[in-house]
Amino acid sequence: MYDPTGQETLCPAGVEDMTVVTNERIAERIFRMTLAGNLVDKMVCPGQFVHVKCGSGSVPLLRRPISISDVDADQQQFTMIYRVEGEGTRLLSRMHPGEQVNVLGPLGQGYPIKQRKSGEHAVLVGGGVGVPPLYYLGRKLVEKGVRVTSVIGFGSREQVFLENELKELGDVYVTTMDGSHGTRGLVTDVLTVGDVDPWDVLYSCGPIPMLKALQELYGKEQTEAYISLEQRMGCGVGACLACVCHPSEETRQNTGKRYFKICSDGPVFGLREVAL
Amino acid sequence: MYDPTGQETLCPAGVEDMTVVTNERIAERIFRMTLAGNLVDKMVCPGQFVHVKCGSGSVPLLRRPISISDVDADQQQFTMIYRVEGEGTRLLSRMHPGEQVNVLGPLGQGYPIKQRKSGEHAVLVGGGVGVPPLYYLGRKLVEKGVRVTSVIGFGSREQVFLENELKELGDVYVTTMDGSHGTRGLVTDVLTVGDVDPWDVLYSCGPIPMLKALQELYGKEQTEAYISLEQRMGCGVGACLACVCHPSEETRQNTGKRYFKICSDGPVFGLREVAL
Amino acid sequence: MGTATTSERLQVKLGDITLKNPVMPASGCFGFGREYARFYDLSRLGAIAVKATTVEERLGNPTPRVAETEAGMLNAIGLQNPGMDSVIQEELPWLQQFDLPVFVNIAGTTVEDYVEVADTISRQPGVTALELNISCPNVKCGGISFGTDPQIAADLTREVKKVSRVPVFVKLSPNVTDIVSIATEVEKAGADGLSMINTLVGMRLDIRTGRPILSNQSGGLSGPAIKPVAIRMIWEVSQSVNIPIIGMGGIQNAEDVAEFFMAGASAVAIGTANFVNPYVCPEVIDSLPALLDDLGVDKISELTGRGWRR
Amino acid sequence: MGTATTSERLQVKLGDITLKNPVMPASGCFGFGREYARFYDLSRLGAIAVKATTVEERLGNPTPRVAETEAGMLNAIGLQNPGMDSVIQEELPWLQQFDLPVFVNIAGTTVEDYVEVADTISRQPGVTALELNISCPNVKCGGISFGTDPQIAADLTREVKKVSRVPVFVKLSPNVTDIVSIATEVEKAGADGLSMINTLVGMRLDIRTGRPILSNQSGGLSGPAIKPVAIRMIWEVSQSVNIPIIGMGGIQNAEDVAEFFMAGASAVAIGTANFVNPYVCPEVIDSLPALLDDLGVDKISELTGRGWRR
Ligand SMILES: Cc1cc2nc3c(=O)[nH]c(=O)nc-3n(C[C@H](O)[C@H](O)[C@H](O)COP(=O)(O)OP(=O)(O)OC[C@H]3O[C@@H](n4cnc5c(N)ncnc54)[C@H](O)[C@@H]3O)c2cc1C
Ligand SMILES: Cc1cc2nc3c(=O)[nH]c(=O)nc-3n(C[C@H](O)[C@H](O)[C@H](O)COP(=O)(O)OP(=O)(O)OC[C@H]3O[C@@H](n4cnc5c(N)ncnc54)[C@H](O)[C@@H]3O)c2cc1C
Ligand SMILES: Cc1cc2nc3c(=O)[nH]c(=O)nc-3n(C[C@H](O)[C@H](O)[C@H](O)COP(=O)(O)O)c2cc1C
Ligand SMILES: Cc1cc2nc3c(=O)[nH]c(=O)nc-3n(C[C@H](O)[C@H](O)[C@H](O)COP(=O)(O)O)c2cc1C
Ligand code: FES
Ligand code: FES
Repeated sequence: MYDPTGQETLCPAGVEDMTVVTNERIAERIFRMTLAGNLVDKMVCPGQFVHVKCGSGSVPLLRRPISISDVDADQQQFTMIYRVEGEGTRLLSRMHPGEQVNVLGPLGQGYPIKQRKSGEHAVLVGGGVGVPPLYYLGRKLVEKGVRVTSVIGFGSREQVFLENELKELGDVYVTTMDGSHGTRGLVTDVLTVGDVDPWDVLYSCGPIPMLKALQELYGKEQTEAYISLEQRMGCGVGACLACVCHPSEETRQNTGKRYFKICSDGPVFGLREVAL
Repeated sequence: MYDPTGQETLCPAGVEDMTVVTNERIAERIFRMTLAGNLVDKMVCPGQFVHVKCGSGSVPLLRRPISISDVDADQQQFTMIYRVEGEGTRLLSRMHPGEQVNVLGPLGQGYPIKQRKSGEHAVLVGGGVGVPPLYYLGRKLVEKGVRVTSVIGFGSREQVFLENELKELGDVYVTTMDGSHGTRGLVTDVLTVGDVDPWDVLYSCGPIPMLKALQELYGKEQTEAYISLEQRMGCGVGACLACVCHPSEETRQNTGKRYFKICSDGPVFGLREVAL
Repeated sequence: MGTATTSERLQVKLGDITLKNPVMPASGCFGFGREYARFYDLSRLGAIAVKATTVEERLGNPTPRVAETEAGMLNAIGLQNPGMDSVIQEELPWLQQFDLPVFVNIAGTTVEDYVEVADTISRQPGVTALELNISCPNVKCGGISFGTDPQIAADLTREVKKVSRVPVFVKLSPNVTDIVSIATEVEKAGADGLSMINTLVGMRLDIRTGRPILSNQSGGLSGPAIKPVAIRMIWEVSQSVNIPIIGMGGIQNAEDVAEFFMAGASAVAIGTANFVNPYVCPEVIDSLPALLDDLGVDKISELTGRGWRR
Repeated sequence: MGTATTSERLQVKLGDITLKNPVMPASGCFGFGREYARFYDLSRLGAIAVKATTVEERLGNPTPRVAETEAGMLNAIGLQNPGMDSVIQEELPWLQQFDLPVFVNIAGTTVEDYVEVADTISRQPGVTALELNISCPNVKCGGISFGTDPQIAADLTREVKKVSRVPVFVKLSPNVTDIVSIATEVEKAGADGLSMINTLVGMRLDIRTGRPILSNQSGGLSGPAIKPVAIRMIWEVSQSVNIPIIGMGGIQNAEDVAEFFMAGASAVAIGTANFVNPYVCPEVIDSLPALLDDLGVDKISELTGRGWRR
């Protein structure tokens, strides 16, 4: 748990009824929603998330955490990309332009990019709905002159999204489980085969098995690497202790930390910082 | 409890997602909504109601009973007029044309009109949101050649509605509590003063104190008179026993009936049939 | 998927009783079936649980008898019913036109009451089982107290079992500290099955008047709000008894039915949801086979207790 | 309307404790206040009830720790907290910067635990009262059992009262057959007030996996779904005791606060609603005066028990 940008202190989160600008299906069960409002001014740190009220009543009751996938500061708009899973995301998918969505955010500690230098090479590793936050991260890195390569994995061709957008930032390797698009298999299959040039830093977001595989591959090395975690949340701001995860043995010894709150200490952690 | 038209058996109620045609504010807190759908074909008996699902989720959970205020059989549309009271009617008031409202109906036993003969005089007595069902009733009576006089009461000028529409059917006397429109006072003040010509039948809907006053005025006479009652409902179809009311002593002795269900035996009852 | 025919897939057994499908309307929410018979053929139901029947006619509580809460409702009907003689003469014969097992919910104020109605009703043709309502929160004397003490519940069950010609399901109250002890005592006393849960005791005030909305002041909370409580209690009880459980409390759709089965139910009852959608029972029944496909399950009965069976 | 100033209108008394307004965040839903301090000045609150504190640090249950239900949520945090020494060194001093009465929720596994933490915490500067959590459903040993037996609850209260330098509010469990008997015993044992209700025990299964969503299997149900149960219990208990009640369970807005007062509460706590709207507490406080106007009431304290006082 680091505070790479100090953003958390500079930009406290807020709550706002934001206006839906667009909301469209972009892949199987995947929607992209763009929202406009003042909160966008605070969304400077890639890897943070928003906590979204889906529907106006008390069903569903709790907010849904969704990553910030892109920000257009000039237009005061940000984009989130979400998969329809249950009631909350189903309600979101039915919103129309002009309607309001209540958003709490931006929340959490994003990907550290302050130290990045022009000319470095960063690899972004994403799986499924873990890909969205990597896009904003990639844009920020490219702005700093960092070379970006993306390795993204999906179930099948119908579920692929953000491939073209990421191609505008650098090389993109796509994998699908069923081989219907790109390489058959997992993102780690691409990483281990050696096609990707050596990198200075790795940023990842995706399902736990993928993150575990990354820990196994690079957890022993000194590679600089960051992963973003998910957990069911209550408050989203660090107060309820719903979303804890375990520090790695190493972190525990070094820092005395016995738990992390994913919503406020994370969702981004160092690859070796947490036990999955 | 009579079955004047046999409608109940001819036209079983149904459930339908009906389409909002119009939904507009017509007086203080009062909205008129027109809905289109096949259920309209069954709405031939004035005084029946629909049981409306407000919102799509489980809050609010139960349906809301609202009277049928007018029917346009050719256009397959019906109109209801409702006052915003709580969560359910508030949600209704926010619906836009083109959206769907789930409707169960038509329900209950309406006003008996089969026996009415051309040339008779009927007086319609309504208070507040009791006025709406009287409009459809009035139209049906006029179709039969019955002369219709309406006596309708409201709180104040801002709350008056359906005055002009009822004027197209016959004479209209309006009362307001504060005297800001029409006669100051209650509908019974108009009835007792003797301005209204003698009538063959009286039909009423409104708050309990109004209905009680009518019982006091005409309960002893042999005047033919009908009133429509309200009660908090569960099922709306006669199964849950939420909405019972008491038969009058006379009815109990004549029929052995020990209770009525307002949703299915009513909402319309003979003036002397129920104890209020 | 497996080899069961559609009708075999949904069939369930409650001891010796076989239901063609596991869905029945819950007692008190469906009258004696007449009102819903105009919406669909009642033979489509797995069974029917009719309104609580007492020895004498009861007129219930004053109105208002229902109040709405978030994702739930309160009711204080007060066991209004026409009395057992009328039920026997008017209602049960009418129900015989359908291919429909009938669970007659019975209630009383004293043990003698219960015994009398059980004795009489269980002799009637077309009565499949009794559902012993020891848990109605809306009657002043007797009623709920039977359901809150394990020993009293067991004694009542034993007396009713002595006279009943049909299986006896005991309907448990959730308003207790330890529902498992009540369930196990009732089982020992001979219950053939359990129905759970009845409503939670709740209340709403109208802040304009400052008074309770229900004329009875408190009432029984039902609907989706109570589902997690029902699931927890069925989960615990089903692991402690060997008799089948009819699960209920907030069921709205096929997914909810599956959740109740996985918690330990062998059949389910749907109450409040009938008020929201009069077709809910047949709609849920019709959507079960597709859900079983999704879950990779041949017969719904395989789901019973799947949550805790390892 | 009356003559009270705005600040007098909202002031309430809980025995000897005066709160500038009756709204506090509920224990466990607000940490030790730090996270919400970035949204608003905590001095606006009537008080704060902080997370349950135990003698030693506790790490709580495995995740997932929350699950959503209709109009409610389940939690099984498992009393995770940094332990009393850390609370005393880190949290309580930090809270002293605010003009804010502090209710420290305390928990334990044994009577000795409770006594130790009560003794230590109640000596600290800035501690207004203890809230004795005898009702947490999410800890395996101890915890809930204290709250389900009147005698055990009373004994615990008595021991804690012996050592506490500040008033003791006992937080009652709703998962009991007879909450009135627990409340009256606890009052006799010296409790200065009651907090009610804690969460109802509930459960949800994921039908895809067939397993409970919470790793702890069952959890505590909170939110609007439980409000009618809370209102009913406060209504009953407030008529049987003479100590003040802090009411909670599903409060979302000023109208809900009025309903809790009319049922018998003298102050309220808001839990789950903070997760939905981090500003809920100050927003509710700010909207109370207008509601009092609507209700024609001068001071909110006049509403306490109005539902049953005739
Ligand atoms: C920090 C963070 C960032 C996320 N970013 C994205 C994103 O950019 N795009 C995207 O599609 N999804 C993202 N998710 C997952 C997303 O939060 C869930 O898919 C969503 O909450 C499901 O809600 P639902 O109502 O549709 O499903 P339901 O299953 O009905 O939800 C029930 C409850 O479980 C919670 N829940 C269910 N799945 C998850 C999950 N995977 N993570 C956390 N809570 C869950 C819900 O929030 C809700 O409280 C993110 C999760 C976290 C923690
Ligand atoms: C047969 C019948 C016909 C009606 N026709 C009309 C009409 O044409 N126009 C109109 O404006 N109103 C009519 N009403 C009243 C209308 O049903 C209520 O105003 C409405 O249900 C309030 O719902 P809410 O969610 O806005 O209020 P809330 O107070 O939030 O409702 C809470 C609960 O109480 C019930 N409830 C509250 N007030 C009433 C009431 N007066 N009668 C029955 N249930 C109530 C609601 O249905 C709901 O279950 C009629 C009622 C009945 C019984
Ligand atoms: C209006 C109403 C009346 C009820 N009457 C009875 C009854 O007579 N006997 C009984 O055992 N349960 C009765 N119940 C309880 C239901 O059968 C059921 O146990 C409970 O409502 C939970 O299921 P639900 O959430 O699906 O409604 C009644 C419930 C409601 C809502
Ligand atoms: C996530 C969470 C954690 C809680 N932790 C505690 C606790 O530590 N001690 C306690 O007495 N109550 C705890 N509670 C119960 C609340 O204080 C409150 O009694 C309950 O949630 C009902 O109020 P609500 O519906 O407003 O949330 C917790 C509740 C939640 C939702
Ligand atoms: S969600 Fe509440 S602490 Fe993270
Ligand atoms: S509302 Fe159910 S019987 Fe009338």
